[in-house]
Amino acid sequence: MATMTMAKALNAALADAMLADDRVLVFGEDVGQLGGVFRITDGLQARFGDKRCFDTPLAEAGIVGFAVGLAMSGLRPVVEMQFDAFAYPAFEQIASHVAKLRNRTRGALSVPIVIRVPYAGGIGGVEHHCDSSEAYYAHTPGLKVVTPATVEDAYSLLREAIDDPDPVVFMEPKKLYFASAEAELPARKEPFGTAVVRRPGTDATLVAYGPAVPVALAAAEAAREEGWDLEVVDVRTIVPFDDATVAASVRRTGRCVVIQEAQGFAGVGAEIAARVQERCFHALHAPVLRVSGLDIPYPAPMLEHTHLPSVDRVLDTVARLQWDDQPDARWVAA
Amino acid sequence: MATMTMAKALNAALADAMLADDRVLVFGEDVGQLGGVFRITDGLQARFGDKRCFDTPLAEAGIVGFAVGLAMSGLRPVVEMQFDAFAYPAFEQIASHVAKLRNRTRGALSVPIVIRVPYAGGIGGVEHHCDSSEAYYAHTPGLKVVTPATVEDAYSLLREAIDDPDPVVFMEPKKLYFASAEAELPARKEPFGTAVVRRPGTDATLVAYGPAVPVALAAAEAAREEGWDLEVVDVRTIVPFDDATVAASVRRTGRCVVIQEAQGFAGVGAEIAARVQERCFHALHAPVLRVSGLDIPYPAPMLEHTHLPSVDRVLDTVARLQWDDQPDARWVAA
Amino acid sequence: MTTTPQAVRRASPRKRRPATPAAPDPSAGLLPRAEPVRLLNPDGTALPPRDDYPEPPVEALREMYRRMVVGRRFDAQATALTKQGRLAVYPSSRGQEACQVGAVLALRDDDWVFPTYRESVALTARGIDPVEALTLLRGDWHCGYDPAARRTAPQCTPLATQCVHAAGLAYGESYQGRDTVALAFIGDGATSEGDFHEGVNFAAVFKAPVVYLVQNNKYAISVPLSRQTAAPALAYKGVGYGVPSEQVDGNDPVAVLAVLTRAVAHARAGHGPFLVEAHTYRMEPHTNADDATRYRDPDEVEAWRDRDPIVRLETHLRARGVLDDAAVAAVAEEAEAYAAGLRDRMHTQPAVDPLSLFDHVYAEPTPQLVEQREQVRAELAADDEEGDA
Amino acid sequence: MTTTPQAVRRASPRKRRPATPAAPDPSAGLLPRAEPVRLLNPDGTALPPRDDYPEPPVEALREMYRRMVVGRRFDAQATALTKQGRLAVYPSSRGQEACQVGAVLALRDDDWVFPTYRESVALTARGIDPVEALTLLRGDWHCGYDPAARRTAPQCTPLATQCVHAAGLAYGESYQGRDTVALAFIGDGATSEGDFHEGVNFAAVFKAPVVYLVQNNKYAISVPLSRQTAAPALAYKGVGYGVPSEQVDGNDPVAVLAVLTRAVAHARAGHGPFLVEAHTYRMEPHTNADDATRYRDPDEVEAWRDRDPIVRLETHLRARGVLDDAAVAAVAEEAEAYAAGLRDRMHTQPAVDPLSLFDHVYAEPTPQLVEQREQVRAELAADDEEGDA
Ligand SMILES: Cc1ncc(C[n+]2csc(CCOP(=O)(O)OP(=O)(O)O)c2C)c(N)n1
Ligand SMILES: Cc1ncc(C[n+]2csc(CCOP(=O)(O)OP(=O)(O)O)c2C)c(N)n1
Ligand SMILES: [Mg+2]
Ligand SMILES: [Mg+2]
Repeated sequence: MATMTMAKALNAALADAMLADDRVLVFGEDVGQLGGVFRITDGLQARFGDKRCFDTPLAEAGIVGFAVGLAMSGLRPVVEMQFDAFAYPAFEQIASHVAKLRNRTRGALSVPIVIRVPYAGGIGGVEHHCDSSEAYYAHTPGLKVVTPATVEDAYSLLREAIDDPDPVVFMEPKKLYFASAEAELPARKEPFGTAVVRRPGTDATLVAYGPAVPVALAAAEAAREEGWDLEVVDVRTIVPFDDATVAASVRRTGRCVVIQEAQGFAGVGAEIAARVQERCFHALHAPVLRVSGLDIPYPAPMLEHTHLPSVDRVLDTVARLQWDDQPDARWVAA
Repeated sequence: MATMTMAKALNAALADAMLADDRVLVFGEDVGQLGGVFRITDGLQARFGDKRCFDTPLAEAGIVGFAVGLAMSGLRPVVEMQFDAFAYPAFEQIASHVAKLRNRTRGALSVPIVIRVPYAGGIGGVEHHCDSSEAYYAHTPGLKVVTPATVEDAYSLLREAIDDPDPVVFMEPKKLYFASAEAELPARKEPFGTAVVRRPGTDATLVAYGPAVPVALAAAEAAREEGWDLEVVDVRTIVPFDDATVAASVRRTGRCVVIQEAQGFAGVGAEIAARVQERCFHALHAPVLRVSGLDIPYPAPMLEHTHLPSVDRVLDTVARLQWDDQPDARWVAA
Repeated sequence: MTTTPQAVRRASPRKRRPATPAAPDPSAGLLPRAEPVRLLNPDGTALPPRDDYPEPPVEALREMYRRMVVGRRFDAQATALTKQGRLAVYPSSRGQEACQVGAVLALRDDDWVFPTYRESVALTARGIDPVEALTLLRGDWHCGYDPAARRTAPQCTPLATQCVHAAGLAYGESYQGRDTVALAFIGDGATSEGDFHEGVNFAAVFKAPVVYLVQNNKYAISVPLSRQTAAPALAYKGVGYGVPSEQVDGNDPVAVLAVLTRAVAHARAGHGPFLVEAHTYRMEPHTNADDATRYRDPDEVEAWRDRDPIVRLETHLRARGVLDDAAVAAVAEEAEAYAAGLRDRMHTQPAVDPLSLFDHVYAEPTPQLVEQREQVRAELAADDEEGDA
Repeated sequence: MTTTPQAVRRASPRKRRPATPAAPDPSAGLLPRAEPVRLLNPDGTALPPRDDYPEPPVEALREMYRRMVVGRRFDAQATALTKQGRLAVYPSSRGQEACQVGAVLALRDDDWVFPTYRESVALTARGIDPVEALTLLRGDWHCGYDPAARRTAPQCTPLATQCVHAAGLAYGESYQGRDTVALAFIGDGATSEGDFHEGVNFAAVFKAPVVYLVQNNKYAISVPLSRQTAAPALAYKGVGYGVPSEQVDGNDPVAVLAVLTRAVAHARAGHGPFLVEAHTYRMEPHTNADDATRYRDPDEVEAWRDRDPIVRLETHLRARGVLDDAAVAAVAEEAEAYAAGLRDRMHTQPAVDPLSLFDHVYAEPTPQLVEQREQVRAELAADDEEGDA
């Protein structure tokens, strides 16, 4: 057991994957000598040479499209998008090619590439550096979408993503990069595609992923003071989604709050809420509620704390789970 | 009253808007002499000259970014993306500039542009020509997202979109282009931003938009045979969303099915389902169910009927609305 | 577009010097020749031979003739199939056969081709079964042939995106020690897309062995070349990437094969990408669904009929005494048989299993897809029962 | 990268002709000169005057000197503010002052500028309040100045996207009968993005009066120019769009102003866009958060110190006798005062109203935003109560 950051765990996962399979190539903007602006690729070029880990021209559609071609030649590219919003220029390549190539060719071609996207905020970043873009990918059939919330998961999910035969958009919560934890690597426990109960509880289930998981855990901790025993489920793989784990939890607790950092409208949290009420309707004592970022462009640093789901906002929402079995006053009138 | 197609109504809306305001410019690929591949801009160049309606180089980011610049100079661009999936190259311009410019500049600059996107399938189109991409835009704060389902709405919503001070992604259901109806133009009845009850009913509410509206209406008609009296709500403006109309209907009927043509996962239908159960929980006799396209890349023409929400699929879903107040067998066990 | 004298604020009083002394021109070897390379006159008579582009061997030209004739017959048959409702839509290659067949002949069988929707004749010239080549347009699946086996990417519709894939594939092949060349087709209109720029640039920076073949057929659906670019020619884009470029008369099969042969050799020798602009013309509407009379003059089309690449090559080969009536008749017969075979096989409707929809979204269907597949299976069963009842 | 002899399959037997007779060169007037335009030597001594680029008037050069000195002092102050935690991050302009100030001086006040995050010195040179210029980096809102009033787009971070906006704005202005010119800044790295291609191409096709100024400072964060392009120089991209282009020594203030003056005049005269590549160097790390020692040699940085644009201009103006110690001291004093004013004003933390988050998403908040605003209002009220309690 050693203490390490998520950044270091991701770095170790890349190095181990490159060691295990020499078809793995790592490339993108500034990933070579610099080791990436977040240092996730630190030392890879020195260790594996500049043919295995290299910088590209500054063009995200180019990077992703180049990866598609490399995958067609039998390689396994792992590319870095420097920040969430800077993956948008690659959207066509991702949505029309990465996601669809296997399908278009009836399985004759596959695109086992991993697109790493540092995402979400909470780091005082300026505009375009803090978008939560997971829903765009999760809504695109053919992509798998993964986001770790712990150091160990960062390692194992990235290894699994690289080994996966399908393209994976690997969303890395920036604000957790330098949080550290005790971790033992390699750490591969549950099979890819499973959610995990991070904290057991009996009164209500908080479903969260990525940067929202620590918020959920902190809220569950704080809720003890209010007399609530909350369960926290970490989704981990948004696609495929682990209905079984989530629904089992909500059936046990009878109440559910979904937490995401992204703006709410038509986000992943909406999908989770919709699925949970479909599957657990008769177990629910209250509607499935959501806590999310506001439906605004990601704000400037001085205002981001108002935007981000906070422990208080989660607790306020838990308080509205109709503990007295009364309808929500806000919505009865209207 | 005259009989006309939706295509004609859209064409009339563009012409009337250009007549009413000479800051309105219409441009894109093939919109000039050809009149657009769907002929929505037919005759505009001949009538208003090639400075008001013109072809551009073949580059969607260019088209949208050019519109941003034109809007900064005080003009009101209306651009055509030739097909849904061909708007993806413009995704960065849309998400990072069109959606955010007002916000970034504290209101000093605005981008009152309309991005017309022929979308969805049902026309036997080949790959990349049938995507339902509305959720990508609806999930992006700063954009309004509109989709007409009737000939009169096509006219009025497009006029309102062009007059709107905010950017509007105007999604045109391709399969309805050449459906015709009696229509009286100009037809501006309800204010922008309102949903409408297309068919009153008492037993359950079908919420639909764009290409799914005719499916909902046909299902409601067919349901009479089964003894169900279904209400149909046409959402019309996805953003802003008319919670009041939708929730009022569901509170009346106590049951709800949301229908969309797009792949389901993290789509607009998920948002609607999540909102409805949040707001109408105590009125609901059954979970809010969804009928959507499958979570697959849009399939080849010979298989599209299996993919698309059908009357049968809607009726099957209505049948599962726990009319006997029994939990859904499929999900109790798991 | 030329530079103009600027507004001079105030003249400097000191002694003027002449324009900079001639430095070695860094664009040398990258700029295309000012005129498209041409080895045959439009009437098929030969121009004097040239050192830079020697005429390809006779056998290659005869083979080119054969594949062009068969290709054109295939193309006409495909258009006919749209009228019979057997194909949803068909973008014709008519008039562009020299480019499409020339590209195939300049490559080895194990080289890769990145075609667009327009390249059906290139596909069939590569030996892909015409029914498989038409699968997309027939609507039974997105791509009918096995791209890996045929070393031919699926026909690409999102414009210019294939330019980047070709760079990646070519680099990946050379990275793995193989001397594969990739040839990416692209239209004049699609050169305006950002992905063209990014693709050529990646290829140049990584010295990837790619030949970019721009078929400048003068239109992007209805939009004429003058709306795509103000450049002297599209081939002038190459220098901006450090990529050598050439223009060629795209309706001169001999020149097309000569130029592409050289471009492929350049790429294969490890010198990086090469950009070829072939000046040609789309004789048919964009697709059978298009109405070209709305935007172009029939006279323009007629004028291009006189530069038909097949007639031109036939004239030349006959003049060289390597093609006679019998050979022409044999090729025509082969083409008829090819078309007849296609026609027959396209008359049977393919059987497509709706449940196959779930097979190739992921390597293994996700739990969500398994659920959806069960739902569809139940629906189909219910339909069957109703059908039986 | 040069062309190489191709693999010749078989030589043609007929008489060879020499290379094509020289046709008029269609790239004439579009290609840049092979060497960057330079009017001052690196040591500040003047080169002989030239006809094509006469030296700008003395008054302009003195003004340029003043704004460059003030700009550099501002820049140093901004970097200092990051150390004090007053700015989240700051991308320095140091070394690039000739380009940033030259661009501003080549334009009229009612022309438009499209800056990137790097152009803080251009903003202040345009007269934008330095505190407003730093609002983005200070984190209180995305853009602190009024772009419409200042004819300056918000600083653009998504690389190259502003190239398209500039084309649209410039075309829109000329469409409305105004003779505005737009100048878009872009870095060497960002020229690899598709939007650069699309923007320059739109400008060329629509003859929009835009000057594209590429500040080639040799790095895109850590990535050297050699990974961005294999072109002889970035200015060679112009010909591919039919856009006349020039290279200039970006650390020679006199040449920069001369070349940009001509480029602006070209655009204003209705001849369409002009592309200028300025060869310069980023003296500081990418931002204060970057560690440039990881990827570049300090010697390289030192070598560029000898080409400092401010020293160079000062030497030249002194040699011409139009700048003396007193004037230099006065400018230095002005710069100090400017920095001191900035420092003082940056010491007060701006008050930002959380509810303003909802003000500028749409012209009017949607019902959804009204609901969310009420929720936030309630939260804030509860916080206040707790705070009070
Ligand atoms: C990204 C994208 N935008 C738009 C389209 C629609 N579209 C299909 S073909 C075409 C014209 C292409 O012209 P060109 O590149 O010259 O090729 P050609 O059809 O002439 O062979 C257009 C606009 C598309 N397929 N992809
Ligand atoms: C679309 C996009 N991709 C990536 C980034 C991240 N990024 C910010 S600056 C930069 C380097 C830009 O280099 P260059 O264009 O040379 O400008 P310079 O910083 O040298 O002035 C990168 C990669 C971005 N801002 N936008
Ligand atoms: Mg074309
Ligand atoms: Mg740079």
